Amino acid sequence: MSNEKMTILIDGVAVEATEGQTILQAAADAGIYIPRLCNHKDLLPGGHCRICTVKINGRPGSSCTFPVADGLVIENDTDELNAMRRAIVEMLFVEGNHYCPSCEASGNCELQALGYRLGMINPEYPYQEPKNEIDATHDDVYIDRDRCVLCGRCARASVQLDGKRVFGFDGRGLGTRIAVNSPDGLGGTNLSVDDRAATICPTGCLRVKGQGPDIPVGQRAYDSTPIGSDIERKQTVKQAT
Amino acid sequence: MAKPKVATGHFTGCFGCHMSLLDIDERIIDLVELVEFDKSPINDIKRFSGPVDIGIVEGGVSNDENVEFLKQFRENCRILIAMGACALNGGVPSMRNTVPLKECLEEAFLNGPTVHGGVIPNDPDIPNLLDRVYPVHEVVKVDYALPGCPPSADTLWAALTALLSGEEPGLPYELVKYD
Amino acid sequence: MAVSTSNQKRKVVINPVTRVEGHGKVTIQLDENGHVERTRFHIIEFRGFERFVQGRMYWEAPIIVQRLCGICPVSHHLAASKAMDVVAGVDQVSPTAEKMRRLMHYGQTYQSHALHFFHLASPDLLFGFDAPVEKRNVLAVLAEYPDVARKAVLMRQYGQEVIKATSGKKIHGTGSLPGGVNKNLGAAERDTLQARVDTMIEWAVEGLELCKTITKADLDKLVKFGSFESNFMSIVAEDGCMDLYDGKLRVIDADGEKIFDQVAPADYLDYIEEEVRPWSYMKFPFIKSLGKEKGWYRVGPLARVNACDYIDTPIAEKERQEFMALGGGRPVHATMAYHWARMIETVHAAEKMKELLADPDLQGTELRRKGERRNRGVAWIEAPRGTLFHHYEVDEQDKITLANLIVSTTNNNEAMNEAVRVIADQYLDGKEITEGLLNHIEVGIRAYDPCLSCATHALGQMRLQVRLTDARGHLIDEKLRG
Amino acid sequence: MAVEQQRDIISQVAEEFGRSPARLLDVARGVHARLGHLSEESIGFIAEALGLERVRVRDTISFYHFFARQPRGRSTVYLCNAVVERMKGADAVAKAFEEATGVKMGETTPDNAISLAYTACIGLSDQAPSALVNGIPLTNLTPADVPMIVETLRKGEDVSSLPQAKVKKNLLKRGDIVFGAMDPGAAIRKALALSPVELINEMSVSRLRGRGGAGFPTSMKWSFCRTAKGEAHYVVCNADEGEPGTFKDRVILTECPDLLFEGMTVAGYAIGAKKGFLYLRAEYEYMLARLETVLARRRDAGLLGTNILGKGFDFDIRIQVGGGAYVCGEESALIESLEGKRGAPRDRPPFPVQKGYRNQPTSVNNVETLCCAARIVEKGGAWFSAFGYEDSKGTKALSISGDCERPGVYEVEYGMTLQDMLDMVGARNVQAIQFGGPSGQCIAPDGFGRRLDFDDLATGGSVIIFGEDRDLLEYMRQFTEFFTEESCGWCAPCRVGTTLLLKGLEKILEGSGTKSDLEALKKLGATVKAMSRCGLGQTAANPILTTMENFPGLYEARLSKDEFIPSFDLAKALEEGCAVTGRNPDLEEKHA
Repeated sequence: MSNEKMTILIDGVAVEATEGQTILQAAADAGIYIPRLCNHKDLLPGGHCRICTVKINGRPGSSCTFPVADGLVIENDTDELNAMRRAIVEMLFVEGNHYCPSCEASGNCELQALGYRLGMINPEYPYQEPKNEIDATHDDVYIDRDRCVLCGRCARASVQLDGKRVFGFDGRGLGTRIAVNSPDGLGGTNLSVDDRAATICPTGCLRVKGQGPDIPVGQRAYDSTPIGSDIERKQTVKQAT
Repeated sequence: MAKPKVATGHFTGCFGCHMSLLDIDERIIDLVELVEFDKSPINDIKRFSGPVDIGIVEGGVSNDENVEFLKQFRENCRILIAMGACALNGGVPSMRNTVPLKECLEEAFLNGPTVHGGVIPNDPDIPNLLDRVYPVHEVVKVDYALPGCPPSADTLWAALTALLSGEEPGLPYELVKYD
Repeated sequence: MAVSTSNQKRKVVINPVTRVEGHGKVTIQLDENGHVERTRFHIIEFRGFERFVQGRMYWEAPIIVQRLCGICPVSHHLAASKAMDVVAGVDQVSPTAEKMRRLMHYGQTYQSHALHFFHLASPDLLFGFDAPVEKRNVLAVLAEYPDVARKAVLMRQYGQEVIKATSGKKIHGTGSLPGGVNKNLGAAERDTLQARVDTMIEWAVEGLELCKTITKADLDKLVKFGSFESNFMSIVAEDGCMDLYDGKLRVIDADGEKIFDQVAPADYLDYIEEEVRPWSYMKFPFIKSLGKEKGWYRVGPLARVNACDYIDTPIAEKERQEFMALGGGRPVHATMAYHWARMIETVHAAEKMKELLADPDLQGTELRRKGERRNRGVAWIEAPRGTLFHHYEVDEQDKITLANLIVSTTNNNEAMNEAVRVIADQYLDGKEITEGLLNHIEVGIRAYDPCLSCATHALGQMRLQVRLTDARGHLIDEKLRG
Repeated sequence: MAVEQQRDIISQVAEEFGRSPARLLDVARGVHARLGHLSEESIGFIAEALGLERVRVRDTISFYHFFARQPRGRSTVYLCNAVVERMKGADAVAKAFEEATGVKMGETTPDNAISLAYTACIGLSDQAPSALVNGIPLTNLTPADVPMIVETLRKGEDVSSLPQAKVKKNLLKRGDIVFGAMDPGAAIRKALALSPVELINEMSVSRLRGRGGAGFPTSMKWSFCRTAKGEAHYVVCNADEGEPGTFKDRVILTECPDLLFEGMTVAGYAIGAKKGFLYLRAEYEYMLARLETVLARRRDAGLLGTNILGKGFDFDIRIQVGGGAYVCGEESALIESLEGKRGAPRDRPPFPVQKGYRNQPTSVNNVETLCCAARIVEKGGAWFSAFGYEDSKGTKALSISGDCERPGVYEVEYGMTLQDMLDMVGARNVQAIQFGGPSGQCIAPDGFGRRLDFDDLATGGSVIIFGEDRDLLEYMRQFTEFFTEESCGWCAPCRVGTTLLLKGLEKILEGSGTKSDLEALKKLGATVKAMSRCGLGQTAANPILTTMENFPGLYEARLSKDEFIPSFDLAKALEEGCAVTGRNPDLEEKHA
């Protein structure tokens, strides 16, 4: 891969990018946050959530998968896109059973944090209320599919970071579920609590057992700073004037 | 000019939102200057005295009496605010929505380890239960929603004072929480 | 409003009962001559917690079940934590964890009692049981007794600040976990709280004095009002000392004799059963050995002050002795004595907070312990409204398979029904029913500070209706009060 | 069946496909055919036989409609419930099946003789209602036909001898390009005389554009693919026409398979591929044997295989049968499926011409495009470009069905107006034309002057005509429902959004929608369109959005005047509780 430098324009700001980067990566390097959920810096992109959709030369596309090319004109932080991103967050909320008040991941949950950042007060859509049972067959890790957003991070991490294939999908459409590599549940797989897959979940779906809400309210990741603040703190470019 | 009237109501929830409203602490003295309270569980006014300006309701909708009272709120309140997770989306009580109602009743009244001679309550003097706990906005039109379990006192205060001064309540990051 | 006095059976309904925390309703069946035939205090909400926590992970219980109640969430939060300590195999949490939890709990007792006495009950006491409706609320207290009301607001605020400092939030925090807590008390947090704790003791004493003054001014009436004799239940320390956070179970009879004592949580099934009646979503607990007719009891401040041998803080202990003198060697049975006992506990809670805040263990760093997993955990706590039982069973995979919750207000169910019956007999029988008279019923219920949210594992409000029924009990007319 | 026996069977099937993980779909089909369903146990044995993780096998198998995970009856009736089928009486036929078998759709008879199930469009809308029974198509069904069909199945007899087991060709207009006379080998001979670059130039001269609907210039696609670096190049023919109302490939595959294979071979020569795949939709499996025969004949004739026509060019074709998934018509999903995976589309870029099958440069072309390509090589690009209209050259095979006298396949020149098209098929009093299937657009009579043209009305060829008496929005609801069932589930806006679109539309159709509900539905549609990952999601809102645009009155007529109507229904919400307590819901008294 060459290190050819190029320039892309994000919301009117010229951003330097390197060949081989995705739009999302180039933006992050420049301190511009593009909202995302299924993406994780250590994983290849999955393209599941579509929250990182931006307009690329006027057409919508997922910034986590789209490679930079010199002169690309990107729209990111627009009312239209943010409203649509919020709509996706709302869809994910009504698709599962996300009881934030009693969820141990609350405050550290990326789905919830996106809701906060994108201004969701309450989902407008009807709740689907799927019936799921917790898979607690593993000694150290459990899956609560009520909280799954099908981001596929666990599945990708298992293959790409752990060299295993503990997770996959089952079914299709609204009936899609995260599946495990055993007929006997997670406990039948070779997942280890030390695997990256075990702790890479953005919500409270895949959790290490026995933790509970172990970080006090007020000190949790998104209690006082919005998701993406870490990226924005690195900002190297001035916002458009 | 007459003070705006405020009513509060409570459905299937834990009363925590009302408690959070009381957590405005000394500001309640300011609030009394600003508004007149109508029907509310914190006073003894059990029926609307007439149209009120702002109605604030806590809790989801889980029985026929909730439905009836909620409709009264909608009819009598110019602005209706849904307060807290239960009102907004059913909250923790809506965890029963993925379990058959029958099993919930049987567990509580027939199978519990301390139950002696169980029977599922069925007297006409107690309300009929709904199949699930519904968010308030699925039953009546809601004008504003304040998330949180409960919304913090600051959240409630910010929203109320904004509305009372005729502004759209816009809440800063710290005041919007779902838990 | 007046009810017609024609020769019909009439049913009086108070729905909602207001200024209590939760959804309840009272029905009073009158015969043709206006005599009270039957009274019932119904709990009209149902939430189903026992069932829907099944299948959840056991460490979630403290954050799920506290949503039973927004007034005393800390009680459920801690009772569940204590039960799950057992499940997690932790018999003794670290000193820091225990003291953080105790501080949280006394903060709650303090705020809840202040809330109840000043915000909910004081209008009746200050303005009279049949004062006009517009007076019967805390805002009227605020207008006429601004100093009392302001202090009440700040007392409650203090309790809530203590809860926030220990659990992260004023309502529904996350401080306690199976095996311990998730934070200690920072020095800055401690300093802020310590600065005001003496004032809080002082104001609690003032509140107690106010309560005593009002009570003594009309002692005869208040002692008789809605009164009846009963057994009392409370947990007490091993030496019989009042302990709101932990201890063993004691039940005394109407004469103060112990029916049983020092019962451990794990054995509760041998002692308690619950009856279900089809007209209420709240069950009726009773002492197994005495049977459901005689085995019912009262819990809460009155029961605790009656049942304990002493209180380990000086002001509260002195006050306890004065209070117990009312009973002349027997327990105090007056319904309205709940308020007095509640204010003694308020003082006690404040004294306890002062003691704890001075303890360096609160700044300790051992927050959480681990142990060998067990499959059953039972724990109790003295919630502001009385003894609260949490019983869980948990499978090998850490999922909850059973939850049984007997909450404080449920323990008082029969007592509240009894109070309604007695008051109806005392004030309504054969009389023309007025709004003010009906409030007497509510005054009686309110003395028990029923947390109907807990009780039904639901929450809401009560309204007041008068229903006229014909001789066969068919509804002819129904009117809302207010 | 004994576990060991099961394992042996699975092992045998795996062996037939060289135990190649890439052939998972074929192995699954083989096992399904032998065992009747794919149990959790079978999944384990397949995983073992192919050296795959079990979760990987489950991932694939659970995706496809035609793989049963639970035991089924000895015979399965897949009754098509696509829109045209229902317009033509499929509901009554379903009822007849339920009556004749005594079980509901979706169930199996207690004697395990027959399972009843619905399936989406099976490419027989011109002879609807239709069904696939044990893979054999039955057409023009009426309720009266059903008892005999059920009787035949009960007896365990073959349905192919039944009078309903007849697929009419219905080729009602032959053009010169696709359906013209054919001399096998003519195009290949000409092609091999040209260099690949010259061949692609000829495509360029012809101005051929892809017939799947997107209209990408074929010469460009081939050129990109040819020049893309890779270890191998591949030709893939997309014969997964799943768009409801489409059946022109059915006719091409029966009428002129030689032309198609010739086109694939030519394409292979042009892009430098040695291998081609025909991805045949599972619904067309009944054509497989005949297509294999044609391939064998072509191999014998030296038109396929090594050293074709002695010119040193090697190229062969394998037919891959799908498993039942509309989304596999999307080229990248099709490639995933071809690799033995679930048919989830890929993000683009990279495009298949850069990284396609096994991450190698791959040209995926429509059946009809490849036929055109063969014809262009045979007759010249200039000859081809003489047909058509402006930037849309050549002809288009249309599948026309619905309310008209002569449903069938018509090969017409680009530029034909919709009105001329209606006249051609004998359609009068037309309310609307669903042009391009549900993912296309719903056109009102004021648009009937528009032309078949890539730049205005691009289409894969599905044309459904709705007469004036039809409840148009009900059919839009059915289209929307189709998308909820066919969404692959990979991306959130489509997975959840399609269901929310359906619920939103249903609320309006029930008469409880308000103006704000309509606005919300429109916004939701725009979100699903803009944010979805692939063409399925990007077009799933089209039935709703294009009818909102072109038939606004239909919506307004359904709206309630109220400002707010709850979705909540008290009487319904009380049913469950009252059933438990035996109480009366007592609604009247409560509201008195």
